[in-house]
Amino acid sequence: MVLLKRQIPLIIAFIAGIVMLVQYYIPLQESQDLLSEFTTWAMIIGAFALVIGLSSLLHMHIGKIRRLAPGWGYSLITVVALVTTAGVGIIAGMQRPDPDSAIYGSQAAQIQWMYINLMWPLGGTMFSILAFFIASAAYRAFRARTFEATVLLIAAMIVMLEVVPIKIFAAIGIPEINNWIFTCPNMAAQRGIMLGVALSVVATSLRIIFGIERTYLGGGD
Amino acid sequence: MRRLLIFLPVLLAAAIFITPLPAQAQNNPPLPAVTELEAQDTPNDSGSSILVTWKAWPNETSETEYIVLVSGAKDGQFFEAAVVPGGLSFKSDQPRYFGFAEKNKDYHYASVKLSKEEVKEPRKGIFQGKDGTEYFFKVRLRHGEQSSDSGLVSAISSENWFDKGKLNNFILMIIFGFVVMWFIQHAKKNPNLFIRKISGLDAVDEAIGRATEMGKPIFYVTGLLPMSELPTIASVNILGRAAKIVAEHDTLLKVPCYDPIVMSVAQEVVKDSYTKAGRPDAYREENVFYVTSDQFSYVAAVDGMMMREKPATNFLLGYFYAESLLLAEAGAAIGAIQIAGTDALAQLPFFVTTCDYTLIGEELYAASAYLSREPVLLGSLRGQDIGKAFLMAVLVIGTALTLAGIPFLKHLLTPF
Amino acid sequence: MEKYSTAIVVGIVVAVFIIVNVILLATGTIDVSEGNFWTGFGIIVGAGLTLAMYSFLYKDNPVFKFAEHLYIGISVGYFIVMTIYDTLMPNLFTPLFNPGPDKAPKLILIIPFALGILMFSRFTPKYAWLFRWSIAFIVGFGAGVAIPNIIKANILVQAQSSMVMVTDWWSTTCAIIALIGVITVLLYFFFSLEHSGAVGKISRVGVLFLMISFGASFAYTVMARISLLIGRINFLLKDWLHVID
Amino acid sequence: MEKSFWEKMQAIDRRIIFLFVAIGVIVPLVVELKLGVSVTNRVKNIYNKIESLPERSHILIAADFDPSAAPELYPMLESVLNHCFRKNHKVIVATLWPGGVGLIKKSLDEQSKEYDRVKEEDYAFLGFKTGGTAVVLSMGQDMKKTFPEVDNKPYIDIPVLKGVDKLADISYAVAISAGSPGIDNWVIYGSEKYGFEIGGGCTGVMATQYFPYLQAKQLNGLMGGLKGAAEYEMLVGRQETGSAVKRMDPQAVTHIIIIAFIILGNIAYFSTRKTNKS
Repeated sequence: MVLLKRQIPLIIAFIAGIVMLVQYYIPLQESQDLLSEFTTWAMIIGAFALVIGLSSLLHMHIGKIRRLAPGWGYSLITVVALVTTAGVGIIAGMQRPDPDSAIYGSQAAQIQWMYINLMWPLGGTMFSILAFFIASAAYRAFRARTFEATVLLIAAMIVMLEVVPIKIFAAIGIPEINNWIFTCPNMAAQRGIMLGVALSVVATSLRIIFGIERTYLGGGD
Repeated sequence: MRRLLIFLPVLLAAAIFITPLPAQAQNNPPLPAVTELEAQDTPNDSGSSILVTWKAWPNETSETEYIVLVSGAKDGQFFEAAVVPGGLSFKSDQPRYFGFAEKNKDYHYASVKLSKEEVKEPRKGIFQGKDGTEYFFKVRLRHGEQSSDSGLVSAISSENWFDKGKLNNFILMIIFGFVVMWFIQHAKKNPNLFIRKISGLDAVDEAIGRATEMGKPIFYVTGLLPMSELPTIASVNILGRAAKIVAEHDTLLKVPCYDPIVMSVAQEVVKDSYTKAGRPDAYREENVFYVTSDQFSYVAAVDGMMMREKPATNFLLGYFYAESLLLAEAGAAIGAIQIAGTDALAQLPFFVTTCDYTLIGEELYAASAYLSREPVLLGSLRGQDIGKAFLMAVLVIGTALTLAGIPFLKHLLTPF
Repeated sequence: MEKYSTAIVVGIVVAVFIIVNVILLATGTIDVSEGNFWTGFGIIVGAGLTLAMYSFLYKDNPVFKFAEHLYIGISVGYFIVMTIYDTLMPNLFTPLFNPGPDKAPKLILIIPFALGILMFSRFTPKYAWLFRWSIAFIVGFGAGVAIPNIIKANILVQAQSSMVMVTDWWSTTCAIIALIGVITVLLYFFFSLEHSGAVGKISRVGVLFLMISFGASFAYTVMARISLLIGRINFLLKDWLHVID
Repeated sequence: MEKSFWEKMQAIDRRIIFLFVAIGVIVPLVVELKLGVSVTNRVKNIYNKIESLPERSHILIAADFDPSAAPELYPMLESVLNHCFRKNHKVIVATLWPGGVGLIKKSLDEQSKEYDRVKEEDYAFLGFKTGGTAVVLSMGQDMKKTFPEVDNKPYIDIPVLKGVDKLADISYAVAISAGSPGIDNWVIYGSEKYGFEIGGGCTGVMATQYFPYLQAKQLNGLMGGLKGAAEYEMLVGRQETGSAVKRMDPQAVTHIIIIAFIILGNIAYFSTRKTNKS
């Protein structure tokens, strides 16, 4: 049983990892095809996992509705919206002329209406709330408390001045200073981070492939 | 008027002299044939193409054309396979195939495509070659009305088993792999490797303790990438360590998930931590739950939960996009202690400014080693440090050499 | 008491929203005539949801909660449709079960199909461990792909492009400053060295580079975020209320 | 009295800042200020490249964004399309994001009309294809295999796509993207791998992330955020018709408000710190 529960997953991870690693260096057509094949496989597995997610979500909301727990009405909204959207989409998708045509279920007219008039305003608005949050975060964070904080503050101020269309800022070369900040110190910092991250990723990946890192498999035997 | 008439012949003469009329071109010496013609299998590819190279005619202009002709037999019918206009397609454009030699600027190349399979119904007048067969090439130089053909060369295309253009990548992988593995083995024998202080991780205990004192929940977000991505794996590893401390403190831990697979793994990991802490009874599966796989509905839901349940502590570890600030600022508004960490360059500024502690880039990956002090992980970390020292040396030497006009290391590191 | 006053406020706000829309419809500002109904109706719904989301800025309230829960439901529903028709049908079911008259079924797809089905083992406590096989494939695959690609993008590209061939003194200075930045930031990430003494001082320079980078990126983002807000306000003022054009 | 004002300022209710931001956006939208923007070389490089290509060159536009990033990226798409159609280039549009399809169709219709460019003769939209990196890789190998049909018509029957068998046949590409998959995929798995020149357009938040690409010449130019879009609008002379330049006015005002708040916050911090010390 340990073989099935522990060893086989580690062997699968090892094979999948090594194959993808070696594939990168082999220019054969078969090797290129393998990359796209495995990518598709990962997508397919992910698609099945949605059932697990769905069960978790419905379990929570339907549980609330059954118990008439506080806020069960909101759970009802979620469930009804989910069933309606999925139902309309699935039915619309089934009506397409032939299974290979480019008109996907998600591009049916009804689903597009929902996307444009419900998803878009909701998502766009949530995204735009960042405008308010970034202002309040800037107000709290940009204080000259320490030397480091002052550097952060000054860099931020210079960059923000570029957007202010007052001639004096252009005259003293704010856009040029910005270019320099972004192409020199900013890039240096980002490169430093990227190099370090790359080594971490290589090390972590190797530990996974060789079965040293196995937290992701969970516990038990 | 008379003056104009006198000038007219002069102007005419000048006009003839300036515009290169075809009549004049005919008086030119005949065009030379192209020299140093070579044909070779395209290296580092999946077959199906042959590279033809030749020395550029020194007098070429944009009017000049090189026509690459191909045939299956020495004396067979030749087809047009490629046309290279003057001034384009130099060997120096393709260091992947020809390297960085200075003289590559004086040579043209053309790539002739072949097909994998035998062509069943060849279209008339068009060349359709097949992999693995010998083909003969010549280059016709054409300029104005004139043209001249070169001699013949031949080549066979084949598949390559190793991409030499990726040799630098391969060697680096082997070096880093070896160093990391060696230090992991080393650490098994010498388990007490030193690791510097990471203040964000020292605060984990305190942050969890605070939630316990206040009797409020802890939120843990693993980021928005799927399970196959490394930042998510790093985050799940930290979740395992944090959950153990949480279980010991008997505090409520909530993990709202963006991806069903990540949720499944997180459930297993948290359950395992509770078991290890001796509190398997305290684990509730519904506290590690799926929300949605859409960025902004996810963030709306998590922000809403934060406002209602007012967690004392937020962990935001993994890879984030724009939602980083939406989560962190909502957390700041309710006064939660926030420990964030990501290798998403674009989101680091927001975590650094709004969270109490931020794990920057590599620190996210170092966290599980730091929290667990497992020799294997510490050894791996030591290997990464050696890798960094190596990269620092390469960068310093490479930059110095390149600035001095010797781009040797730069070329060596160029990826293809 | 507070609950009561919230209800009143919500009631008033909703009432105002309804009245505004009635006026818009009555004056013909929003066209819901035959053929345009879904467009006009869509604008009203969009405006309502936009305002509901913004109400979160004041505080958590029933209107926001309604929008939030609706949003989750729709997004998951949409995701289900996408998964079925954009992932499963073209990549699994069609090539495996319905490949077309002259094509053979792609039998190799049985492997991911099986690994997908194994995910369901999580519903049975006894066989829940089977899902590890699928996870192992996904994680192993990700790890294998990551190594060479990150070596290329994060190490080779970055290293070779920091080695710049320049001759003028300004670019040379920049290249050297950038090099100092990269080296000091890398030193900051050293885990086997205590940040004290010379190492501490040098890594502090690295921290300054990080701070400049963070400050600059933060400030640069302000613009992007305000753009988004402008977009939404534009929708409210133009498409819904028609007060600007 | 004053001391308590600064103390209050220190812990100001976030909602007051929110209110000021809202006013800073709404007022300039209602009252036009016409403040304009300055053009940077980053954006000019893309413009110059499209300008310098001979007529009828193939230009690929990868529009990888969805409605949530449209305020920034849609004007870029509009201006670049407008520029291409004006120069009579052949335009091919692709997207890796399902949410972008409607927007792309809309802008293609609008911009092509202005210069009487014809669908399939002068431009083609390849449609959405799921898979991110895999799609780019496959396009690099064989585009008619990736997109056997475009708008229910075989790839090979569409005139504007003649001569474009794979990504390397493109004269220039512009990747306008709001995240992943996006510029990274087109650069690393597209232009780097198959060899063609590419410029980028991205949301403001991502722009700094791509400066290393700029310096490494992996991107020849970059439009960052609304300002980048506004700059391109200025370059192609669409200040009046486009939306980006106009939207820069509220930008300027809001930035001034935020800068003012930061200054006030620092004054408050220092004045309260002094009193605390004494």
